[in-house]
Amino acid sequence: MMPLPWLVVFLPWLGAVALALAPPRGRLPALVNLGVAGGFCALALGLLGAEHGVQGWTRTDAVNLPLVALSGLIGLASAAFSAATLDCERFDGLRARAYHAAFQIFLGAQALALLSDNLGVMWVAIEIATLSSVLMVAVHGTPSAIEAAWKFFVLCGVGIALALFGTILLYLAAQPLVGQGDPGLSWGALRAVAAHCDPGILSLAFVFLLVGYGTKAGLVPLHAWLPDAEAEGPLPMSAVLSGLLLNAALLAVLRAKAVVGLHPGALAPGPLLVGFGLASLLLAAFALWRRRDARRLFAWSSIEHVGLSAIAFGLGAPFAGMLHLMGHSLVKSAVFFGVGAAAQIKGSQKIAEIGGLAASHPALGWGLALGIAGLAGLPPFALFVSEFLLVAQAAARQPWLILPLGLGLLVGATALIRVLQALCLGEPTPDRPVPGGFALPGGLLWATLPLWSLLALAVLLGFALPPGLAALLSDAAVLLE
Amino acid sequence: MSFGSLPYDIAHLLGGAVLLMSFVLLYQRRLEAVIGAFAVQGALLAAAAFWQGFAQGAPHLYVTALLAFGAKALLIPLALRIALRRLGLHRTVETALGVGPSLLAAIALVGLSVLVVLPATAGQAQALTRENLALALSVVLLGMLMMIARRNAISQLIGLLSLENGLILAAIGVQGMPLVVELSTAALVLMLALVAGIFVFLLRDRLATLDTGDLARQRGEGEAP
Amino acid sequence: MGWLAALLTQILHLALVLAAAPLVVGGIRWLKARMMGRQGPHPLQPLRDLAKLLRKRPVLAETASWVSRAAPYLGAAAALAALALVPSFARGMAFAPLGDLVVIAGLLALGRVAMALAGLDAGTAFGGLGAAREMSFAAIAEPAFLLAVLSFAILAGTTGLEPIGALFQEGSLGLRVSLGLALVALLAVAVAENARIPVDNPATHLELTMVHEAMLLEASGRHLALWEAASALRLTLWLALLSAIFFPFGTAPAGFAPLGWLLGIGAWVGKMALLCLALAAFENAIAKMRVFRVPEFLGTALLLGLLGALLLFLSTRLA
Amino acid sequence: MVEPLLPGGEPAILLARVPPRIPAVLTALLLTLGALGLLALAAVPLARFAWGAAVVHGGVLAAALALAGLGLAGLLAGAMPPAALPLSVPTQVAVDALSAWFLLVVGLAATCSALFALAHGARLAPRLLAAYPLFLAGMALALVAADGFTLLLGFEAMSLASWVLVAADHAQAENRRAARLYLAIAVFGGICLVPAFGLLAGVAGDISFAAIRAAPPAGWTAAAVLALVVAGGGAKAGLVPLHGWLPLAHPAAPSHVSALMSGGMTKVSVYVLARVLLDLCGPAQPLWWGVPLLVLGAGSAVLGALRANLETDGKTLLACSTIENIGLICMGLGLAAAFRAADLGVLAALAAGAALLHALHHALFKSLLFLGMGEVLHAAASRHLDRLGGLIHAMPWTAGAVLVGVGAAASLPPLSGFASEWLLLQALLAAWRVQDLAFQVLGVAAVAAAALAAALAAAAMVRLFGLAFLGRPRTPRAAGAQDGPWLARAALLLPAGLTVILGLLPGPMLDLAQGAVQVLVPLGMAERGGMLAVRVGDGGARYLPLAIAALLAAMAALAWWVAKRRAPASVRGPAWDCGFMPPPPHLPFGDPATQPSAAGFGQPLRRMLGGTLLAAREAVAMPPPGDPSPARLTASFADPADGWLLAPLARARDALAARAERLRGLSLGAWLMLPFATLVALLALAAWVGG
Repeated sequence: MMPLPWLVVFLPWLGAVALALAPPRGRLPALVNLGVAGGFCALALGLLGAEHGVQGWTRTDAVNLPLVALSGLIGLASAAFSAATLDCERFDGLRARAYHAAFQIFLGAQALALLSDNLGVMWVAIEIATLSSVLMVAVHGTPSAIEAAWKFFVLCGVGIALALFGTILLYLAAQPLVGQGDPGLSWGALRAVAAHCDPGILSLAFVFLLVGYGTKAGLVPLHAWLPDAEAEGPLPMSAVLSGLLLNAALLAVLRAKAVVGLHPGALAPGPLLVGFGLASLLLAAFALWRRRDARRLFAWSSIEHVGLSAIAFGLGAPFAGMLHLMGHSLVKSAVFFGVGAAAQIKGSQKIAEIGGLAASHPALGWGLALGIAGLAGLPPFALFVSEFLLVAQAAARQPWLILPLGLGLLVGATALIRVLQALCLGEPTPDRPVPGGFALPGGLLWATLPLWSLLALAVLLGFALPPGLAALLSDAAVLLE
Repeated sequence: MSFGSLPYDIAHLLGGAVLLMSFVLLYQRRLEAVIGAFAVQGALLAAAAFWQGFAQGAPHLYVTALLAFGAKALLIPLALRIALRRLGLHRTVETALGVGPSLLAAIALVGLSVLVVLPATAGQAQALTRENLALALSVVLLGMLMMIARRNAISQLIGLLSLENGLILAAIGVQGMPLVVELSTAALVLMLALVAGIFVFLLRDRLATLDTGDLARQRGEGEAP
Repeated sequence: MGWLAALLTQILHLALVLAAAPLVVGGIRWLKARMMGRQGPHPLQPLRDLAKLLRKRPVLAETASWVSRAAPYLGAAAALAALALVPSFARGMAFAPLGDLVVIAGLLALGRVAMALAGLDAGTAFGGLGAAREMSFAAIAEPAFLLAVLSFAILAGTTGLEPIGALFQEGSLGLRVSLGLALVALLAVAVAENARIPVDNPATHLELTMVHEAMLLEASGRHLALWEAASALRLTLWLALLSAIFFPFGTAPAGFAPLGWLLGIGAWVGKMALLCLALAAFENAIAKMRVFRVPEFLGTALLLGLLGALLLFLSTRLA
Repeated sequence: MVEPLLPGGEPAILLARVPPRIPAVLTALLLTLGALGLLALAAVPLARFAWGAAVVHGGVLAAALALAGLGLAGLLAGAMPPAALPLSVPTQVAVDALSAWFLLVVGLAATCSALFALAHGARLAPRLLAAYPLFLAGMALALVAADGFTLLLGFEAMSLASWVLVAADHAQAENRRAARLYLAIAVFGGICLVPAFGLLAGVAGDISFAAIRAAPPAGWTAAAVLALVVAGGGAKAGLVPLHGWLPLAHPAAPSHVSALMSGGMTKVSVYVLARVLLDLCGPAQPLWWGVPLLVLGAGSAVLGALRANLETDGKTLLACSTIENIGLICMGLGLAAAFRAADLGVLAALAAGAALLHALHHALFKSLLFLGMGEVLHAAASRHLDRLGGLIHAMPWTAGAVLVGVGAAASLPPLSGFASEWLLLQALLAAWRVQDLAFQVLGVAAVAAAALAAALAAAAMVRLFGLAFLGRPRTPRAAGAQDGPWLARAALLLPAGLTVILGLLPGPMLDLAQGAVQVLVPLGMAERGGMLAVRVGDGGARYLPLAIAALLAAMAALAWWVAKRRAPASVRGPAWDCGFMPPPPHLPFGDPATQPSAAGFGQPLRRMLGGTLLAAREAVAMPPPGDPSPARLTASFADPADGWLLAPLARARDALAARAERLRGLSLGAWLMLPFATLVALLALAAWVGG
């Protein structure tokens, strides 16, 4: 009986094999996909109950369990949304297979990336996640999709290569102390010896890991691939990419930080993270004002929020960081569902051609409006709580941060408000549904259901966190401190 | 092992040769020559891996050596030559940064890597690892430099591949690195995927370079209103 | 016993000012005429006009509402109430503690608003014009008044009218530049508030230049009588105010003192007569100014008040 | 339930603070908040039915009454230990005298607003029904919060809910613009207040009010907190120069909402200013602590009152007068801070009492005026002063009630507005007692500004009432108007009655506010005015509103007796109007154009002050000789805050955005350059640090 974490990883991969082999008949693949995602979600949630510890190459601790549970929920929601909107993608058989298989591979890979204790395994997992997501981005085969996928592939390929170098360096630093063999790359072992390692190699390793995994996390100035990749793939892709992939990559950076930060002599990782975070926040905040494409806009806002959590972690407010990471995943995925549904109703993802949703489709429009308001940091979502903690902590610890932080938050929030009103208020623009329409009867309902459920989860996360989970998060804060 | 001892000298020699090939890659002006140089680098890398396996008494490094040789010295160069012939791409390297300047930049980068590594690992890691690390880091940086300094898709790809060579060089150089085989294989898979991707890309619409197309022009957002 | 004296003082005061009000208006007209070498109307003419108007049947515009009926009473009441608070011949009146200079300003504002609303009620062009100008000028007159009050408050430590008068009467302050400035400011405000030359010409009905009369164009009969009475009372009030603050000598102390009261009444009548003479001379000396020069006129008063207060700070600092 | 939330090195905000026992007042308060939340949830399905709106608004009415009652109870009961909300994030609520006072204010304003909504708001859209209770709940939560997080939570919830209401009619572009600016300002307020609390709490991160009081800020921290709070709270309160949203948002919202926004929400922002600057930051602050509030307050008072004389839209006019009154209240608060710093306890208490009293009075008469304009809007289908007129004949009830509000807003004795303004003026007239020449000069300027603002407000109110209710109807629609249903009349009569009563009894209200004053000025022993009077100090000036009212009545009776004794009854006739021709038969009410217009009434002030303060312009277009077309006079003005603050900021933002955009034009090769450059730079850094 293999340990539960491995199940969490292998179930989606088995599903991927099945989906790749099974002939795509009618709606069957979508439903199978949904079913597997459901199983994955159940396992991921079940994992919350499991005791913490190391099982071979994987570890379960307070840091990754909440994120795994989160990926289970978002994966399920995305599968449901993709089942509802499959027909609008107009896949042929091969593409449908590729898409579904890649989806499951990605789920498993990023779960492995979260769960892995061995940094080498984590690297492999992130590479697999990259490959599968590249496949998903390119699946439409339109020139712009290929273009985006290619950019994604090249930039992240380089990034991953650098990350591998960093991993090797990390082992090199620890090697004299942990000796040879697998434990040399185990996070726990590394943390145990980090304080006595060679600070020079440690900082070198952190530099490479930061640039490498930071590329995948979309930190400015390594973010070039993100907007196009999230805007060109199939609709559920955007949610999965910004909801899950970014978390996994950022967690990798944090694991590295947690190791390197233990050595006083090494390059201090905190200020570096704060610097990257500020750059992301400010650039994204101003870039938001020039967006004309809805999905690209929210991709940029993902950059902004990843930057915010980076600042939180860099400042040493990991609780706020974790809360922000999870809250952003929930709300942003919800918003992407909303935008996707809207794009299908209006037949375009240009902001100018989507308007008045609140009047024409109240359930969708107000859900989207709430979500965007949440992204702008307004209650009642978890992002409000986390941003409060983050800004208050920043003001208390580094008062000079108030100005850049406030500027970025204000500019970004006002841009989001502008888009919120452009999308949801005013006279409705004419509907030009994509031929094929919604897959399920009452498809719009099925497309808006994930949106609202994720929003509800975001509210719970912020204000009605179950005690167990709260304890988990605070332990995570301790681990990452 | 330490200075003066044969294993060290040979390992050092091989590492230096790999780095030298990176310079050669930057120096070449014709694509065939670039591919050839890359093949040689792959062969040298394989040799280095083989020797490290022998010297460290780590048999799994032989696998790495075989993989490296098979893929980097034979398979990929062959494929690239075929692609070159098939597509009849113009054969000269287009540079974003001239050959001379790029060589100067390369020297600077090597200096930087030495500067970074030597004080860093002073004392504790053995001399060989240190040297090896400096070499590998230089190879990595030079690979990246090549990606930036060249315009053709193929030479950019080769830059990335030689970057990966640098990774392997580092991995094998470290005493008892776990998962070497797995990691190198995974990296190789990534590279092969990239090669495949570039094939798709080149065959799709005879693009001679990586950065063209819609997104570069209008980022999928339509022209500004 | 004290409250009886206070009540008596108050009643006497009210009777005195009620008697004085028409005389003040008529007296000033008569003096002006004489200075111009005209015969001029009898000083009691305003009283006769009032009696005549009271007997006439008021005509209300069809478009007028109950505001036109109620406003005159309110205006007259406001003026009377304010006047009841300003000591004339003796201190220690019963109503004196009810309010201070700020309250008096408020009561004047009440009367002003009542008149403006009455002017707007019928919906005629000139009523609106007059109301707009009246309220606008008041907007500058009021700060000037309060700045003058500020000077007194700094010297006397309170805005109560009686303490200020008492303080100035014992003359311990001596002559102060700032008081002079406050006096000038107060005079300017008084001229504006009472629609005298140069701000307004009470004698004409040339619509375009007038402010005060324009609001009364629709009033007739007893309503007009009440308005006239109100303006007469306001004029008396301002003169009494000036004399109570700047020329408080001769004012009888609080308490029951018939002799002192006689003296006080005499002194007060004298002071009022002098003020009337000065006003008449002033009005004869200068011409009415263009409407939009008025803000500058009042603005100057405002600045003088400001200057007075500042000088006061400096002097208190030097002293 | 939140003990687990105890990460090391994390803000201790995450500590659970379980109070010994929850006082009854707090329990009732939490229940009310919960009820409002449930009401908001229920509103969406309820909106389907015709009676749904009635249920929701009735519920809000009950809640508002409960809040007012709880405020009263809190004022009488005194301070009580804080209680925690049942949330996973530790949130504290408590009711001290200050919160209770503002609860009373908001509760009363909300009562009137809900009554009006009950009368008129049938068949509203679900979003409006749902947002209305949330709006009230947010305000109440912000008022009873006992830590920074809860305060911000209520503050932002209030803003978001009211944004939905401001965007009620989002089909019009200008309403969308108003809503956008509104929400942006709300976000700005939050972004300013959060770091302020961060600075107050320090690294320990305990943002409970008790902890902050224990360690008041000093030095540059204090200055930063002051700047942040004045910017954040002032923006939401409508203080110059961040008042631009107010004249846009208030007209955009439905009338009962604009009444609540102007009467209640701005007071919540004032509460935040008072709570943080005067209470939390402690009494040990320097003299300049109060100066920003004093200066900005004076500026707001003058600018708002002047602009109220130029606006031609009734509700916009009222919004500008709100700016003016908020300015007066802030002047009182700033003055209190300054006096407190100068150890003039009595005067500080006087100023604080004036501010609190004026907050209450303004909440009532401004709600009354907004509801009155709402009634007019319902009946005459326009808010524009040039489309109204003569409504006093058609809507006697509304006219009467509004007249009371107008009198109070014009600060005429013996109404409520005058009482609080008298106190404020007395405090200002005593500003010279602070032994600091600069402050004394400032005090003189403040006196002038306050008096100017009061007189300008009087002019604006006369303009409003005279143009809307007096004179002749300017449109047939205005001629056909009529009073609202009885419930709506009650919604107007309630605040009107309260305005009169509070105007007559400022003394008892001041005594009631004693506790709140003590919170703001711990050392200040305020003058207990007694039943009849308010006074400055022993032997100082006094104001006896009841007596003044009696005196006025007596004198009016005297005048009436004199005039009416043997006077014939009056008759009706055509208006004399200096003998101008009577109106043509096709204009039964006379030619509307021969009445003063909104722009015309404002002309004197526009020429006197508008040109300098509001960049007012007049352009006359004369037709050429022989052309029968009329000459046209167009008057315009621009608020300096828009031209000098908002527009340049927007331009700078766009310029920066354009720069950021240029980065995206890069090619893939260039994109590879960036990671490379980053890597090399970091390596160099590492070498530098390591070597």
